[in-house]
Amino acid sequence: MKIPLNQEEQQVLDEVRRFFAQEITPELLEESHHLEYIYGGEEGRKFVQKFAPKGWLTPCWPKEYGGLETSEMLMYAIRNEMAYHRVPIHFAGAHMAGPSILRYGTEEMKKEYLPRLATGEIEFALGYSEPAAGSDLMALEMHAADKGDHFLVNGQKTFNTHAHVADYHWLAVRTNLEGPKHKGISILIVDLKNTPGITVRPMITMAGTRTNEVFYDNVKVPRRNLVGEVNSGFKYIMAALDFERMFPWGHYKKYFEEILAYTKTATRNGKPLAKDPLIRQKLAEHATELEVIHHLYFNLAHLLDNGKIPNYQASMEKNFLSEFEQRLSNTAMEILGPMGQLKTGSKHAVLEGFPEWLYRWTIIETIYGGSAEIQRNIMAQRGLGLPRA
Amino acid sequence: MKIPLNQEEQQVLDEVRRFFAQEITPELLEESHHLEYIYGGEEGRKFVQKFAPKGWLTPCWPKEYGGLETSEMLMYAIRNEMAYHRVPIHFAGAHMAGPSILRYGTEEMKKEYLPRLATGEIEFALGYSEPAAGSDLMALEMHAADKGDHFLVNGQKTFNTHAHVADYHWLAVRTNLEGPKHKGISILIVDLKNTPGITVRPMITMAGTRTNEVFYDNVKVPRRNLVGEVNSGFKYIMAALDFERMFPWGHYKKYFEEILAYTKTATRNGKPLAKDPLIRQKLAEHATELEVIHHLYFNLAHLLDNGKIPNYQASMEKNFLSEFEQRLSNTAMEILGPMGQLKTGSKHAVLEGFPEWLYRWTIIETIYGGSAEIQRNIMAQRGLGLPRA
Amino acid sequence: MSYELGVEQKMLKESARDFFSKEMNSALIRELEEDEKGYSPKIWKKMAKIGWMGLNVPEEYDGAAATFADLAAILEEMGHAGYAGPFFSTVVLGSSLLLKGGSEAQKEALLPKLAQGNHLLTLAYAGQAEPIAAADLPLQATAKEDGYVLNGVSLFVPFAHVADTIICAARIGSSAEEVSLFLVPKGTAGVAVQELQTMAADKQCEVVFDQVRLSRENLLGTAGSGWPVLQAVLREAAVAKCAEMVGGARKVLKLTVDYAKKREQFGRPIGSFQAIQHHCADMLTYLDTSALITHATCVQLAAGIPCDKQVSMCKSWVSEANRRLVGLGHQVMGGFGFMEEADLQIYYRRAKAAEQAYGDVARHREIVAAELGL
Amino acid sequence: MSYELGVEQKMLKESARDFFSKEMNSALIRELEEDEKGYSPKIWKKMAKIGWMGLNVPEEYDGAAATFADLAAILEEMGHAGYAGPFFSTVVLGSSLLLKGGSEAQKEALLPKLAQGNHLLTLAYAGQAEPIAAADLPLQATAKEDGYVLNGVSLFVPFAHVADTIICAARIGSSAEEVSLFLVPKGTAGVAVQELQTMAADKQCEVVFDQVRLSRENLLGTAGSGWPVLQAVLREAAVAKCAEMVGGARKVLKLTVDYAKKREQFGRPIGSFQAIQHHCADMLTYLDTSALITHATCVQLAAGIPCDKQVSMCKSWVSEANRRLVGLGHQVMGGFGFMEEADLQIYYRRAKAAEQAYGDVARHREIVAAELGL
Repeated sequence: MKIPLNQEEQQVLDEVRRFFAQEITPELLEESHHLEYIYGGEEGRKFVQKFAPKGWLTPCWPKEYGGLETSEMLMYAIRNEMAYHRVPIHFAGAHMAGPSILRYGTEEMKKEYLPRLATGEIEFALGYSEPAAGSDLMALEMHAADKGDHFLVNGQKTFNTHAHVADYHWLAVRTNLEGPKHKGISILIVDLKNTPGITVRPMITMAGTRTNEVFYDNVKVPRRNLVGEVNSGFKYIMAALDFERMFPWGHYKKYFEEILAYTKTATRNGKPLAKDPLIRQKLAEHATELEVIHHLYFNLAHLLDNGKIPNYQASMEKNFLSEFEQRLSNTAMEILGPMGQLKTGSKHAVLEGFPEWLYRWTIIETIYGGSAEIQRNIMAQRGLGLPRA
Repeated sequence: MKIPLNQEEQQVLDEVRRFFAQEITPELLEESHHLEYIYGGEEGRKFVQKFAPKGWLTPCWPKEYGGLETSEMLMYAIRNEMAYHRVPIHFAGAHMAGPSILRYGTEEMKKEYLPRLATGEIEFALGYSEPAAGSDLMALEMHAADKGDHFLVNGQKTFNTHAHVADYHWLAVRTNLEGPKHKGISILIVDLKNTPGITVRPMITMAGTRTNEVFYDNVKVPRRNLVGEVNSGFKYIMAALDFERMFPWGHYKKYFEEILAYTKTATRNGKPLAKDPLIRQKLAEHATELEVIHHLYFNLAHLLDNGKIPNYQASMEKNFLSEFEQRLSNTAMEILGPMGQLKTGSKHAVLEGFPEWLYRWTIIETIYGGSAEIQRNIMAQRGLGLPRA
Repeated sequence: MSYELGVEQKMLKESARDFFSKEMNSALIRELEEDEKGYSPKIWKKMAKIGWMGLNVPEEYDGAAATFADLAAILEEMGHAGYAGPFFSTVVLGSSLLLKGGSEAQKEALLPKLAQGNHLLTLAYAGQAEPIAAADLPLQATAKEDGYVLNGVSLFVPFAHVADTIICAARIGSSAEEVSLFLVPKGTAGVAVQELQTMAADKQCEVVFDQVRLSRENLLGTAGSGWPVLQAVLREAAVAKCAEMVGGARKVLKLTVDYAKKREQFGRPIGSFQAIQHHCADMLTYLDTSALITHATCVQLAAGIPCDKQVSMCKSWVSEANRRLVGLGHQVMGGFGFMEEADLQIYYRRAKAAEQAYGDVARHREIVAAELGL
Repeated sequence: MSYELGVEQKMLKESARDFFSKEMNSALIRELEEDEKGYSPKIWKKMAKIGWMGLNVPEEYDGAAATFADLAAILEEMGHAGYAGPFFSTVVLGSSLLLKGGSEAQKEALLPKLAQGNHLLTLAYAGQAEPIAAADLPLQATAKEDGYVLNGVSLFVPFAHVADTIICAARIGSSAEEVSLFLVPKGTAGVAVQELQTMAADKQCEVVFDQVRLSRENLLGTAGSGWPVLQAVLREAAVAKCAEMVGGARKVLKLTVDYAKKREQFGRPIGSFQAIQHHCADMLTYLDTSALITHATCVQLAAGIPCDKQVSMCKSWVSEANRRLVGLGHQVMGGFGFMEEADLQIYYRRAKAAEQAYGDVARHREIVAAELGL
């Protein structure tokens, strides 16, 4: 299914594709996979800094901050193309902090960060979750005491995925200990590499990927690094979560194509897999689901381009995609049989050991960025107006 | 899989089977289907009154009340055999009111009702649900004013399935308007056929079957018809629901066998259905699910025979079976293709039009007797000790 | 394509919604299920007056020359309203068969009448199952000097009992090149029509052809040209069914959510329970995804882009999503939803009929697999 | 059959639970996943001392002559504890192969050593896929005057790297009557063993046979008798895997429910949320049904009743139920559950390995279908 772009935008997308065909190196792919497609690694920075200055990372941003003032549709298309090519795709800066600064930041802040985000020069890490604040973000406790010209920050974050490669922390802190919980949260920008008192410790997931816990011990953050209004952070987080909930799906299109190609050539006990009716039905079903995801995803861009903020639709896309990933991964294991469990580097490994990795990785996907249960709550309450308990 | 019965009990079951092979008439089957397998119709009464006096309807009851003092296992086996033969199987008297009277009734009450229940002479209708009290039984409002020697009952019931064929009403009423809701409910036995002030009106389901709403207008019920203690009714209802939640599944075994037999002979566009791998997988899956249900069901009898009251296990069996029924019905529609939608009596109807009827009927099954959601609450809270909200 | 309807489609859709909200209601739906004709001639005339029968008929034959996407907009509202009648058989099947397969003379003779609502059509092609290859067609034609003799039994022919012309697909041999379409006027000797009783009470009929003699003039277009025309029309029919299903699904979700907001148990609306909310969220997902893929497929069909895979993805997805959506609706609405008097159960029965029409889920997935090169 | 374990089984099970709760722990499980051997010889010796290796070995060979159901009780506890080691390959596969297929001399030579824990066995029979027919076996035997020459590559051979004897299935032709089992002692020339890196880190190996010369004495039992022996052992292995899975599932449910009761969000334990409760209820259903069908199947196997259909129903059901159960566990435990340090993820990986072992879901359903007469 074609993406609804105008001619000019289509040309940009074509150019992006040509660029990817030429510039993607095996080293980039290896690092990218190793970092589970987050931005911030050395190879990733080299690569992105080659194309981002053309405006391709943030095409829909204003020109003065490094964008092309195109539609969101083009940005969605490029992001998905990046996912398809398995280059870094999770940009906490360009796609979450950036849009929030654009919407809520001061002019000074915009000038300071946006151009560098647009060129890929800097990357952010999100600092939301805490040991006692997962699904329930409002419960976060990291404390920022107002000291006039600065905030003094103490506490602990968990699941801060970019923290070990990023330059800045997009940090949610509690600035008011009284009153309703959601009215005491603020957002600070913290220089992760040049601020004393910050400790970043690795947490390793079942997919072997890294996320982090981050400790703040009497960390001074200048007041000018406060985003928007004090105690209004929860509103900004909610809005930014809507951005985060737009998940490109190109890697799974690619993976589907790889499985399909494998199925066309491989046999099991002498019989071609492609002629197995069970496999045919499953792959047809997944092709259809990919088509559905295509529309769920680009419809989000359509809504944005028409002045609407997707909210329940973003939850829907996130859930549909992440649950699809689990189905697809499981189907791959069924098609490959015992060969599917072989890891990258093992003798006889099929599709470079990707299937078993994805089988582990996709378990994380229905939890990261708001669990499937939370997304369904949102769909029911925001999308259908059903009452809270 | 064999049913774990001792030799004596196995002989009874064999005898029951022989009896069924000889005594089941087309008229009985037609009435039975028409009444969605509830007891109380004319043909059903004729049939049951032939075998119940042998103790086969209530084999595990004490001999003095018409039982054989056998294991629950035999009763479960016989009930399932009845279901397999599509004779009336839902006995509100023998299987719900009866066991409650056995446990909570006075000696006088036992003598009055149990022998007649055991022989199939009388049948009860459950009177629980009301317009505002469905899943939330505690909310029932039908009022019984204590007038000393009698109660004066006013109000409305809905979904009282046996009410138009039964002799007695097993009626849940509110006897205390103050205090906690669940401590103001009592159970009365009401003679449905000889009590002035009762109106029974039909309610027709999407499967064309009948249930009823029942109106009480200043109905006098003698005090001696109070079951157990006043205001203790909710406890009795909960215990009896555990009985109700033991659902025989023989009809679906039979239906599976019919579909299997059809599949073995029929073709689609010239190809034998039996060789279609999709159909083979589906039927194998359903055969396995039936095996699982077999064990879920007979394990309930095992628990009872060992002095335990199944509770979450009964919910599990109910949910597994009723959700299986929907899957099986849908598979049948897929196997039969457009022919599946033909109704009983229509030209070309397959399997006597049963498939389309069951496709409608099974929708009701995950709701009747406590919805699937309520059953899952029970499993989580009673089975796993998870806290209430 | 855009993710929004065009201005004209929006207007069409709104006027259709208005029309049906005035003309259709729960009582009438039930009445028509029992009715011998199965539709209201009064409403039919009003629809004709608006011009819906001629929607996809070119202007030269007195039609409105609208696109398939326009037609889909109306069909969605029909599905929403629970409309019953020979619109699908006459317009989606009939007029499309005439346009794609008919001779100029046949078009001139029938399309204007059809566009005015004065000629009902239908299509007979299936036997006990959806035919996959030409050899599966249940009607056999034998060539004679002066024409053809048709024999066989076709099933599931919608509204054949009131059709003025039954278009039927018959085969002389067993190859696709030996399939012809025939126009069979009402009252043709040897043709016997009998209604089947179906779960959806939707007037599907058995049509028996017993030594039916037809002249060459009864051929739709030319001999041997029938198979590709039939396939093209069935593809459109599959997507048209999806449009109907989307409308039905939208209505079911509305019924369900309204109920969940209103119905109280345990002292609060059941819509505040997480299990109910998650059922509703899944229903919303089934609806939105069905609407998106149907819209995209209609746009491609309307543009004349070859899209066999797209059509089959659409039909398989929407059929399954719709069935699940209605099932969840029942789970939410409980006892209220399964009573005969609840509208929900009507949509439940029709969902299965729509799923089975013009290729079921497995059939369309197999087409997708073949298109994927498997 | 009864729905309860016998007294002896209960005792066995309790003592196994005690043993593993002392001997196994999360740290050790992780250590063994990285360990070259993949098991703890220290624990192995303790197990041998209790007598578990000789559990299903007749008394005449120094075994305990227990039933298959007794063995299953131990296996369930191994699955529960996350035990890793060559118990399955030695006892479930090895001793059973010897008992069913070996000559008296072979039994006398190997079973007592095995029962004492001094001889590790395994079975090589699969190639890149589970063989369905004899022709699918990857190892080819050529008869020579003085014996046989074996060639081919067998994959997924558990603990071959530490086995004292690999029993392998090889075929001379392509029929079931041409399959023989061979005893291949450690160090046999031409045999190369290499560990594969698998998701479950469970020491499945590649075993390459390159012109391996074996004498007739290496034949397990008689020539051509291998196929039915292999099938009988694989059936037991499938059910033995189910027992392991039931134990794992029980542990996963416990981990999950404990977490749900303890973890608070939005001011209350997440276990009080209906969505979480329903996930847990479904997990409980998967567990109980798996336990029931596995118990029933073990009883039949133990009684020697032919039960191919029962075995395949059991393996297909438990494999799928267990996979779903663990998946739901992850959904409940969220970020905590998907960290490397959470035990849950170990059970997740092993669930897939167990599902694929000795016939996957589709394979066993196909057997059920055939047994149903389809």
